Amino acid sequence: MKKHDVIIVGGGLAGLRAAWKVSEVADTAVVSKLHPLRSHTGAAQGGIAASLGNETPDSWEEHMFDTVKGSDYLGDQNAIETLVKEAPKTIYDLEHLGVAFSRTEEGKIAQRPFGGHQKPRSCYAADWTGHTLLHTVYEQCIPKTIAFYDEWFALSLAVRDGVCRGIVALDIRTGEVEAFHSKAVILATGGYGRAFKITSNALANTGDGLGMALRAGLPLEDMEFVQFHPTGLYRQGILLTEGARGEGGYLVNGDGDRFMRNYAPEKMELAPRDVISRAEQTEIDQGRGGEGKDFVYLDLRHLGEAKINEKLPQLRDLARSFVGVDPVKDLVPIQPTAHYSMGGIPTTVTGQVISDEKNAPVTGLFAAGECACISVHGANRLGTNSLLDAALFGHKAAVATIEYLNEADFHPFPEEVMIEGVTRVKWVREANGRESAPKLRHELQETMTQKCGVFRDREKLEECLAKVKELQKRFDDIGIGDRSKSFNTEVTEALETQNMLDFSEIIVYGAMQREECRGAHWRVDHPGRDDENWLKHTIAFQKEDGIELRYKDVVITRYPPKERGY
Amino acid sequence: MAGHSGLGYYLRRVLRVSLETGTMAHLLHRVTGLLIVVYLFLHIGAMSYTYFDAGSGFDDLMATFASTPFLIVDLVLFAGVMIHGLNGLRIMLFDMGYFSRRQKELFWVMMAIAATSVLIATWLVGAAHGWW
Amino acid sequence: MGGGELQQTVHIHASKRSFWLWFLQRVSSVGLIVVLLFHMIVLHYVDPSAEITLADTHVRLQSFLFIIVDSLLLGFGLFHGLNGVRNVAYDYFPKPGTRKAISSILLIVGVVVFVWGAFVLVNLVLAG
Amino acid sequence: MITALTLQELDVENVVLRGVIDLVVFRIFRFDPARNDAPTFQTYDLPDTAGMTILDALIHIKENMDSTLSFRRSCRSAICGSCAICANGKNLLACNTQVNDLKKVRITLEPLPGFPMMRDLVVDWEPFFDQYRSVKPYMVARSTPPEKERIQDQKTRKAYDEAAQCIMCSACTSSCPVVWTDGNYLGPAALTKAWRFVADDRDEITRERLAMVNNEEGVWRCHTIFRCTDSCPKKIDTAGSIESLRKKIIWHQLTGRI
Repeated sequence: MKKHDVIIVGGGLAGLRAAWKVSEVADTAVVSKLHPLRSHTGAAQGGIAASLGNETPDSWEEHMFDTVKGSDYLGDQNAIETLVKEAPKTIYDLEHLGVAFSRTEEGKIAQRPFGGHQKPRSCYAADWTGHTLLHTVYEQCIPKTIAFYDEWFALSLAVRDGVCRGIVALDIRTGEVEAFHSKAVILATGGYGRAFKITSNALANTGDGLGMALRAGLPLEDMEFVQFHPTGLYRQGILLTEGARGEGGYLVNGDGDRFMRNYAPEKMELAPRDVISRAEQTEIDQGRGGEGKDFVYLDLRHLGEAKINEKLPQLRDLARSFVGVDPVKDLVPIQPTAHYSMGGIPTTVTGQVISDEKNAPVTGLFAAGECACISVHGANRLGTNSLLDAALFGHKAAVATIEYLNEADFHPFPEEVMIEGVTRVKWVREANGRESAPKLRHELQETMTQKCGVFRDREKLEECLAKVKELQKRFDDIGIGDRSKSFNTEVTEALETQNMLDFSEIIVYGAMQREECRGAHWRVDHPGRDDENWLKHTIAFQKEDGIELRYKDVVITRYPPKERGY
Repeated sequence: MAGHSGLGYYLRRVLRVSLETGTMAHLLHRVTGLLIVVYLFLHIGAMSYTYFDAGSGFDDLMATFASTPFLIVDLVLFAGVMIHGLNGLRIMLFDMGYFSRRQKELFWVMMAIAATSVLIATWLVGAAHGWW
Repeated sequence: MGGGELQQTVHIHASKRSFWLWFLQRVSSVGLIVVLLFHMIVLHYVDPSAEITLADTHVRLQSFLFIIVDSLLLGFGLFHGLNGVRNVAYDYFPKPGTRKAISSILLIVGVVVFVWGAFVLVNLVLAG
Repeated sequence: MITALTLQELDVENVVLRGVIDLVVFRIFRFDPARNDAPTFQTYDLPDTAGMTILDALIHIKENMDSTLSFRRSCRSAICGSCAICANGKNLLACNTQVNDLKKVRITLEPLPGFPMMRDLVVDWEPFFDQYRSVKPYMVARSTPPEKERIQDQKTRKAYDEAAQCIMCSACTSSCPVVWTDGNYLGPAALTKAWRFVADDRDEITRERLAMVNNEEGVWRCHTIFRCTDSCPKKIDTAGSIESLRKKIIWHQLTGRI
């Protein structure tokens, strides 16, 4: 058994920011199934938001309003206020750590426009902002005394009597399962885009933290809100930054029209992501896609080669190597791609995980980043707010943890969690049923994209739910070919599939119950937002006899809901 | 299959990629350098002859060196010196911050110069010794 | 606990010697280009058909310029060549002990051959 | 049309095809430490590789032909650095290399050379990250920062722009012939990282950084072979970074200034 004061699960921006802070006072360990530098934070391209006002005057109130409006009024305004007020300080802290921000002519941090933000407030480093943030924060963790458990797959949370006592994890390199005993655990396991077929997410983004939370009997919040990013590379889903539109790129359909003028005449290509994704999907569904197929185009040709090379070098590379088109002279085929999970493990503004709709805390358990639902993004996240969320609330979770450590002690580690973990891994490694785990995963992804995607209705969602349940059953009969203990990725992929099957049911079930259109959740059969009945958060529990949904009020302080037009 | 390290592993791997321009330049530089060192020692050895035999021995030796087989060896040596020297110049240009993005082109430019000078030298030597 | 970069022990073994050796390798290479060109032009190119004789050599070495050029050639050549051998050998023999042995042997060879070469040169000059 | 049979008859290692490639034979390095066997090569034939990246091919093989094949991958968009491997002797990212772009009907995939083997295409990166950690790969600024951001002009920002884009995939270090025989050599990735901080005027320990790489296993061990620059998937001139460091050190050694 390993023993550390604090275990952080996940080595992305949120996890590393937490580790960096917590390690000042406590014996800290980071457990991550990837080497931290391989985390998906690195793929974030466009920027990180803060009302620095380096380009035009800006204020946190405006940032707050944009975020609240972007969230379709589902975001908790106390949390959003914290987010936007502390954003500038967070950016400055990151700059002081060495982040390679692009600069204005006076040498300040450069900022550019982004969808849904009325002011240019995206601080960026060309189109590799996430990469420099991830590397800088990881590097600043090196001189600290942090134990890194790279390539350890976290299996379960040891929660007993409302107290978290550590985790159980699998060493991918050796195949051994070990218990990690701790006073506190911070979950920062990232998102779950991999539940969808077309996704911008890494192959590793399988929502393992959500699976862990569910198995520990904890609920998940607002899982039906999945953001589809408008500019995913055709068929691959790979992200092309929204910065492309921030720099002035156009969206055109198969007929060559800038179709956004029919959907968001004012903001055009800089409307929020949900609005644009639906516009694209509508164009495609009505037969105006490129070549009559399921994609539209991103047009950057008018920006010129110099600007593309300077501001969007990575985008150019991606388009060239993955679909063989050069944005300097060609149109880039794009389609909506599952991008961000607004929902997740419910937490308070400090990052404290809560176990029900009445905010009952789970002692010693914290969460931050995409796996958490604070909820600052509500029903739809604005671009550049996610890096901010991860950096800021990773830090805040650490502060809350430090405070908790003052009076915390090690609670006995529940042996049964360890035994269950060992049994589960052994079962998977020795499984010799007839089903193939990759095939189940593909079926899940196909179903989720087809039936729980940009446009939803009851019929499709019911079919989807039935399919997910069928897949869950079939998982019990999987067969594994690789019996080796050393770097057995077939086993870890099967474990990931299991996690995805678990939380996908909650996404679909939550979407089925929420009969309205709000942000990223769009019910064709229930047009319009319904504040009267649905201005509330979904809190979903996985119980023996199925899913139980409860609801929680949205915190509204400054900006009462009103119609959302762009 | 042998291990993933060691000199044998190195040789197999480096020979496999030896046709890549940068690697070729590196290996040529090494091989020519070592050849020239060997020659340097032979040269010093030959000059020592003047101490041991102050008579006509040295002149006889020099006359031997002027025979065709030795002249061919001389030309090979000259080629080695040109390759080593010009590639050395190429490396120093990198050291000064030039052409590191054009290293391949630069290598072939240098080799073209080396080849030309070897051809001229061959022609001159041949003409002087009545080869043509 | 507390972090701080002081706790990390990074070995800073800046080695001025490796810098100077590298630098002198470049300097000697430039030197070699100059003196070698001179050496070869005078001996072989001015008259490619001329045969080198002891008498000529004696005459040649009465000139101070030739004494300088030939001694520089000896010094630069030995340094550049043997340091080059050292560079090559270091790549393939990473063990510190082996490297030390290689360095020492090369140094001794270099000094001995230089002394011997200088002795021969002086002898030639005096004999002339 | 080339079929598996004609391929075997021809037994060609490197046939360059100008037309459509109908079948690609993947020779993949296999090794499982648990089985205590010597490494072997296993071949897999893929009939249609149009539009497929090497990573797609690996995933296809794992999901449909041989589930025991192990390799690292994550972002599949050339930013995480997980899937660096050696294909036909060249280091590259599996995720952003189209199979057909290699223009070979036989593709040999091996783990990155120069590092200890772990399993199949997976190498042990610990030695690589040790070298990285040894150059203090983090900005050190002991002076109190201003309330807002530090001001940095665009020219300085540009000086380390390339080096800061390194994704630590290790393709460069693993491709260096010096690294293959001298495991102590810092290698291009660590040296490029050192340059990234030397070129950044916000960092305050430039002298110390120069000292860290000014030794036998630092910048002077580089022979400008350029395999590192050639293999960088982010097109960083790593060899150029080492040269830039050298220039700084020479200047510092000769004048005492930085």
